[in-house]
Amino acid sequence: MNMLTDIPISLIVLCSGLGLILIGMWGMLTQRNIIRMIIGFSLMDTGIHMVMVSIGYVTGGTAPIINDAVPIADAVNRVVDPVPSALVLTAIVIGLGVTAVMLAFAVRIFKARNTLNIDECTESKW
Amino acid sequence: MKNSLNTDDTLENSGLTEEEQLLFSNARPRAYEPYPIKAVEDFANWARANSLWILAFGTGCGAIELRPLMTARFDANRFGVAGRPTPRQSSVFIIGGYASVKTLKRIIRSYEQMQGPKFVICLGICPINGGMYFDSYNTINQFDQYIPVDLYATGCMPRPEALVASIMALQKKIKAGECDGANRYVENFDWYKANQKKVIKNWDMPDYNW
Amino acid sequence: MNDLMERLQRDFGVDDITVRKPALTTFRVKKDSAETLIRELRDREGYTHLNFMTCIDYIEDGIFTLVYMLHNYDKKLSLGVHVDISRENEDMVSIHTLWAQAWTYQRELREMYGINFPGSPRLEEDFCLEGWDDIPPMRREFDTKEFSEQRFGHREGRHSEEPRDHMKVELYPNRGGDEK
Amino acid sequence: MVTATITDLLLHPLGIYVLALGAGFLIPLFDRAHRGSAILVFLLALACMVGIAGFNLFGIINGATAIDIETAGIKPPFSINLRFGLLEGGIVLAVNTAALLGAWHYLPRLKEHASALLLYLILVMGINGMVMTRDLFNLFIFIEITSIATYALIGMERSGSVLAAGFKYIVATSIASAFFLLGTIFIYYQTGTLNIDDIIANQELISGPIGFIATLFVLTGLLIELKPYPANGWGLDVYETASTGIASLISVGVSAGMFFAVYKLLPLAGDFLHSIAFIGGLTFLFSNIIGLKQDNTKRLLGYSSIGQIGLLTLAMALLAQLDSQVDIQSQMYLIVGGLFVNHLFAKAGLFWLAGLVKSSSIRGWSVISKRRGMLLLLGIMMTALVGLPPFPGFWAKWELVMLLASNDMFGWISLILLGSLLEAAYLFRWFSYAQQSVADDEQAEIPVSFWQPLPVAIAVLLLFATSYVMAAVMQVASPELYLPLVAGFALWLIDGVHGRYKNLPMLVAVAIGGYLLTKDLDGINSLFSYLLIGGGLLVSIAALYRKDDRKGFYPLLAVLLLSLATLLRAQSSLEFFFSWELMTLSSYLLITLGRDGAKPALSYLLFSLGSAYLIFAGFAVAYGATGSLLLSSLGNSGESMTMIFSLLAAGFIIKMGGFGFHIWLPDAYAEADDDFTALLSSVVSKAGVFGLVIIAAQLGVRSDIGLDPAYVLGWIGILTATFGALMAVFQEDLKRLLAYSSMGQLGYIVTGVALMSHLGWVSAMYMTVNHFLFKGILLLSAAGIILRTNQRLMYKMGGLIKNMPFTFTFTMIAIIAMSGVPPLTGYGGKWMMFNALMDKGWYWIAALAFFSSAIAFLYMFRLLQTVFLGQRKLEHHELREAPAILLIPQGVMIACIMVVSAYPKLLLDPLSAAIDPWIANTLVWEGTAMVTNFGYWNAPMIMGVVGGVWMVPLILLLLISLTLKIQKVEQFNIVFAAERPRRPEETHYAYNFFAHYDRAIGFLVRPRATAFWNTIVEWSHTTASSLRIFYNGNGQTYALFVVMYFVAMFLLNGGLAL
Amino acid sequence: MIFDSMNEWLSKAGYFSLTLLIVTIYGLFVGALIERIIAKVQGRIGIPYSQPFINILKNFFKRTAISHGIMFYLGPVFRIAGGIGTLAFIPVIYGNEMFSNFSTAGDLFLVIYFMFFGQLGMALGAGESGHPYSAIGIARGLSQMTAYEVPFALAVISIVIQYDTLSLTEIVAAQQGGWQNWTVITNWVATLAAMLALLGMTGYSPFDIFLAPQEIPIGPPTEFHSAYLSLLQTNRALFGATKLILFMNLFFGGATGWGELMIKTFLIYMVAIIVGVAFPRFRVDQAIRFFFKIPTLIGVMSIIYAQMLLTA
Repeated sequence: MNMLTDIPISLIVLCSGLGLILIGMWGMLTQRNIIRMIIGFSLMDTGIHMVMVSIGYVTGGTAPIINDAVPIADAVNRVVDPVPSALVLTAIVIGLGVTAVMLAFAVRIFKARNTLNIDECTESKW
Repeated sequence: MKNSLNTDDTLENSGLTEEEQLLFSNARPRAYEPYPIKAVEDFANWARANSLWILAFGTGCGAIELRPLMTARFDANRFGVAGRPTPRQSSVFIIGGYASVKTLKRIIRSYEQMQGPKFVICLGICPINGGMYFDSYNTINQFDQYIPVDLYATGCMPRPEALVASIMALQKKIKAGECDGANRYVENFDWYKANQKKVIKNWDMPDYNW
Repeated sequence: MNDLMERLQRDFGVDDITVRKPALTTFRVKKDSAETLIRELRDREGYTHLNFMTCIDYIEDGIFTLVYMLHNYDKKLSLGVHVDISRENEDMVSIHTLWAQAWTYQRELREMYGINFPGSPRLEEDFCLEGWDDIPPMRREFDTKEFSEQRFGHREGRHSEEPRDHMKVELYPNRGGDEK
Repeated sequence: MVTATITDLLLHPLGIYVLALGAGFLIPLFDRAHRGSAILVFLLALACMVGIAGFNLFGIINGATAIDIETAGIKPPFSINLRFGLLEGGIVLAVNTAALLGAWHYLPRLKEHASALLLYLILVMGINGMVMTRDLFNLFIFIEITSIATYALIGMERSGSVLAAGFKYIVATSIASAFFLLGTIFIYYQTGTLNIDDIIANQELISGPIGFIATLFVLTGLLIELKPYPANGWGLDVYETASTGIASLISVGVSAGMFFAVYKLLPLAGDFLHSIAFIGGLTFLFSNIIGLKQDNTKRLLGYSSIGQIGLLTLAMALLAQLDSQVDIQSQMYLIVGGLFVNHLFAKAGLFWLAGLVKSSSIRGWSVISKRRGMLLLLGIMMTALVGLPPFPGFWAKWELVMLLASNDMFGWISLILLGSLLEAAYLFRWFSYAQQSVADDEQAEIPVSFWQPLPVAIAVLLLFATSYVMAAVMQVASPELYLPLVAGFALWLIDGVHGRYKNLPMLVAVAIGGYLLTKDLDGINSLFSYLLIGGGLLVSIAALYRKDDRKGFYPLLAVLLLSLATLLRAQSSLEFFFSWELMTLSSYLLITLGRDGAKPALSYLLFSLGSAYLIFAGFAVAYGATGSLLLSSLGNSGESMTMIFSLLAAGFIIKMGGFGFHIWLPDAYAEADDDFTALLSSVVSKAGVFGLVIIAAQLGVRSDIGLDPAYVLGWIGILTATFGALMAVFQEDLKRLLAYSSMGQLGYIVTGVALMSHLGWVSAMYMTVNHFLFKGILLLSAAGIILRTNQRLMYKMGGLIKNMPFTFTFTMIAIIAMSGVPPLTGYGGKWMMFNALMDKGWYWIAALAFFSSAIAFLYMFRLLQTVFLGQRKLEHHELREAPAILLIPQGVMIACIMVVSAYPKLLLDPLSAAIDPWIANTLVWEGTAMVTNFGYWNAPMIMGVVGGVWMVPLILLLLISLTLKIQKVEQFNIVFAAERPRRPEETHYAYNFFAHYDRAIGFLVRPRATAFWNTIVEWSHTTASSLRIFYNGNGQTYALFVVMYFVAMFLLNGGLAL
Repeated sequence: MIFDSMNEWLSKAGYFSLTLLIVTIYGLFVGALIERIIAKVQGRIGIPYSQPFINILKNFFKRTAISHGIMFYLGPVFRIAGGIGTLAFIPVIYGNEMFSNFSTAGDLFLVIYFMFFGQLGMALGAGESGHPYSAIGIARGLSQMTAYEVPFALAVISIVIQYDTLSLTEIVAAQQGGWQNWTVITNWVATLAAMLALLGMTGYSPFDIFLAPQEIPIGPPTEFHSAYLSLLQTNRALFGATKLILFMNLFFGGATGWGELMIKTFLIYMVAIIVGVAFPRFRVDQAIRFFFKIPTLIGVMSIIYAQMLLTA
């Protein structure tokens, strides 16, 4: 058993998820280009999904299918929590929708203003 | 718009614009009778003679002779003489020597604003016949053509002593009931007015300054 | 002073320069250049004060002589600028633009002599005489005695004496006015 | 039975979703066939959603249990769980109604795309979901559904600025919801459930750093969506740029959903409640400050919107904190519900109006100054938003403040009141722009049909209805309280009639209403009812002199006068305050009807609201101390008495134009309609006196500690009197002079009340009556003069005695009555007050009173001299006497003055009787003479002697006149230094009449108070500028603020300590 | 009923007429006396004692008059009614029912406020004359009045504190029993303040700008003449004397007989005269500032002094 394998996989996923969130957020906050900001958002979204999945994961657990292999009484300890997985699915769909809308905005902004620089979209303020 | 005809009661006031006619009275002055009781009239004349309020309006060089009257040397207060700054309250008008046409206009105004009985004393030679200004283009020669005069104190100029004497003479005349200048003015109003208008060419005031 | 006069002679052609007193010099200048000259004196030469302006009627020569009296406070010198204008064409350039108070003098000159100063403020208003309806009284063709008698009348009984003779009689009646 | 079931089924709350989704499918289909049919489907679906919500809510109110919906028959946490309870029902119904009305408004834009219709439905459904769902993740989904629909709707616009704003919105909200999602999953990690009820039940499981982070993320994620300061620039940009239909839905609908989501999760908040309250308060206050500097209509509405939501958040958090201590569920419903409905309809209505007017700046709103209907709607919306009666916001704020007061949270109370004042400032500034009519050629006609403002009108009706329901719940909804409004409404119905005789129904209504309202009063209230209602009627008769239509004047006047009546009969502080605010509002609107009324009316309103909020605070403290709303229990408030007295007295004094707070008074008095100024000064100002007398009676005389504030009050009164008089001396404007005079005279009354002695009060009441009489005469005379001369500057008049002998005589008598010269009424008041002052030992005040009454001579003589005497102007030669209808009330008042002058006992006896219950009677009468410790006053005898000594010289002069030839002369026949006057203007000594006085002591009356208040305004604008520095328009900055917000919340709640 | 019977009314009125006559004649006489004294100072003989009476008669004997309107006509009536009324409310001779006038109608406060009655009426009359100088004079007069009222009011308050009454009769009663009981001794601070106010009240130099005989011909009465002027002159003498009587009652122990009254009031008047002949004239704004400075300060001190008296 080396050090690496001691770390549970869920933790790795969790950490990389959190890392992705930070990267995504960094992208959204620093990149001037709207497309890049959208990419940042996607990264962040993905990171959240990874965090969600990692939360539900039970190390060494099986798929949450209740059958002979996993008796109901033992299920809680043996199977991976199915709820986060289900949630992730929904979250992905929603994330996709948001990304799509953002991209649509990007297209329209470019059409309307001929630029994708967010710094130039500051006419309404104070 | 008032009736602007020159009638027995009203004056024409033709020197005024139509707007100004609204602002000045156009009544014709009226003469007053003496009190019906002789004693009252005498008493009133006594009071008038002993309370001579002089209009503080120095119309010519003689004005300078009026100042000493109030000083310790002459003390006209003794005779009931006092200066009064407004014609409404004055009874004596002392014409201080020569009167230019311009001043005459003011003299007429002030005289008409005095309330009767009112008395006029002329100082110096100029009001009598023009004096040294007899040939001036701007100084009248015969004052009594324009305002009835009660007393002349001649000289150029008469000294304050003469003035005191003339005041005493005026008192005597008033007590005798002989000072009716105000009534003479009113009775011969049209004549006086014609004379006045003959010399005062820009007559921009009502015919009688109430 | 002489420098100034020389310069004025050269530039403006002034003549008739007379030193009346040590501090008073008069000279004559043409009507057309008078205003420029006075302006020059005021702005360049320090004659900043207008003492007065007046007029003399030379009816014999058919001219009015206008006199502008200027004063220099620094040098304590006065200059009298004489300008001749024709009696028939009695127009003169107004100097109220140089000294605002000049309009008063000009109003007076207008009233008394009938001299016109185009542009001078309130020129037509009465100054001293109110409602004057004759020729201006200071013009010498105006007969003031006749006017006075006609307008203000004449009271009989007035007679004139030579003061010297009169006083002799008054003072020495016994000697028939003889001083001795 | 079967039908019932079908009905139940059809009208089941789930139907909302079914309808939305179903219509979503149908709309594109119908759209293919015919656009109109798609719209029909769309509207039908929305209407059904409203219907379903309403039906179910009705059921629940009538006792049905809350409806719980579990999808697929599985219990939570595994199913999607919706709940339709009382709160949910209320909010859903309100939101759906707003959405339906909004759809009506938004339809012209919506119908351009079939998909827009669909998105709109989805959006509404999402909001419904947010409200109803009991599942945390579901909440997230509904939030996202709503958000995406919103994004899409915003994205339908093609203009660059909308798109930019939309993108900023997306970025910010997506970050917020990302955090929310993270928090959700952490919570799930700790509790193993997503059902909110279960989570709350297992709250203890959420612990440790993860629990903290989870709660932080969930709550802050939701809070961000509520647009807290300063992380709200993105929301403002959308409000500013998006079309009003969508902006209104975001402002009221989406925010409502989010707000309710926070509400649901509040039990989780625990320690976070403090910071939530803090955020709410901060947002409320700062948004309103920044609003002061905003000119863009929709952005202004945005600030207002954010502020309102901040207030809601604050209220919710504070109540939640309290809730843990005591059961305040019902108040909570009232407060949150009231504020919520208020905001919902008022804000939506304003957005819709903004959409109709299409003026980007509030300065351009004068285009509706001629559209009285729209102006009315605008005014009502603003009134509701500020929380003035009779709207739900008023009741909610009242409940909130009282609740806070009973828990000693006075800091929050002051914050709420301050914020409300600021909000009123910018909203009514907008209103004043709107009602300023511009020159006709600039008057752009706005193309608005009758039907377009209909949603706004419906919103107004809903507001009224909600208000009445709330009042009923609070058990104050008596018909009497609403009588002013009902009367006003009834008169408004006939307001369209042409001609001035609408005044008569108003008089009848006020007379009957006033009688009904005040007939069973006694004591001081009864006395004041004669003064306020009787006097009000008398002065209002004069309003007949105006020949024009005066749209809106008579209904408002009825509201004003009747609200004075309800004020008099108020038993509780709530009723009192309700009437007080109603009076303020109606008088404000009446002032705006004046010539140049808009600007002065605004400052009148702001000072009045300031005063009202002080009174509010005073009542709150009293409630906190006594736990009772009854006015008669004010005296039981123990140690807080000084505080209560000071607050209330300050409020009343501001309303009376007290020293330092007087700057509203001259302008408001001067610019109001002339007859209304008379009413304002002679009658309405007495409401302040009444208030003062009431609190003095309830608080002042009873307490031992009450004396010090009373002494201060006495000083304030006398300083007001002195400076009012001094300032009046230097006025050129007739009405401003009278206004300052009013201020000064009220100062005496204040001092009289402050004396807290029987004689002092009698003198105060006597002066009150006297002030009513003479100021009524003076201002009605002024009205006549202004009517005839068309002029307010006194030096442009003169010599009017020749044209207006009656007006002159009345004015002269009124002035003698005012100045205190015997034998008229003024002397009695001054004498009694002087005696009372000496009795009390307030010598310095007595000296100042003497001085100021001498100064009164200056300005009063000036009035007579420059207006009636002196030289008459040429253009005034043909003027006629003032109309008889103006002279009649004056004549009546003159008669009163004369009677009271001769027999003051007639007045003093009832006054004394009214005061007796509070202070023992000290008036001693010896025959007709009144005797005090110091002196005596025999009014009839004075009257007789003065009459006698006046007659003697008159007869003498008449006799002498027989011997004189008296010539009546004209105005220019004066001695004029031997010259003659040229023009009346040059001869009339009137302008800057007291120039020498100004040179001597004018430095005392330099406008310092104005400068002070200007500095305050300046300062608040500077503050606003520095507060809004965060809104630089950059989307990334906004996003950064969102992130920083999480950090700030983390730190604020002790994240570092973990 | 105001009085028990008509008889009492009549007898009161009769006695008051007597008082009025005495005070008026005395006032006119004192006026002449003062004029003569001033004349002596200037090395003159001065007017005869009868001069004020002759002046009034002369004006009554004027035969013409004008009227600017009803208020102009009534102005002098108001003015003199103010003077007569003020006198009517003051008990003139202490301890003499005959000359207590109508002082049962009101107290000191009534007297002070009734003083304004005449001023107001006069101001209205002068105002209707349409003369700008009248208006200027009134503006100045009223302004000055507000200024000298301040020290006067303070002094009055001080003595009201001291004697604990507003009744003039009681104030005089408290000062009986020798000169050491007079207010001028017991409350000299208040007396000082009031005497300074008196300078303004009498309208002599240096506070005579509102009459300003040269600049604005005699101020408010510019247009008045003939019989109107007679009434005003009568009032000037009467009102002046009345004010002196008031001061005498307040500060100098009142009078038990006419002789005492005349001596005391004459001496009080002399104070104003001495100041008047010695000082030039203030501008009205200077006058106002003057009264607001030292006299007011003295007035303030007088109240403190009275309070100290009370506690001592």
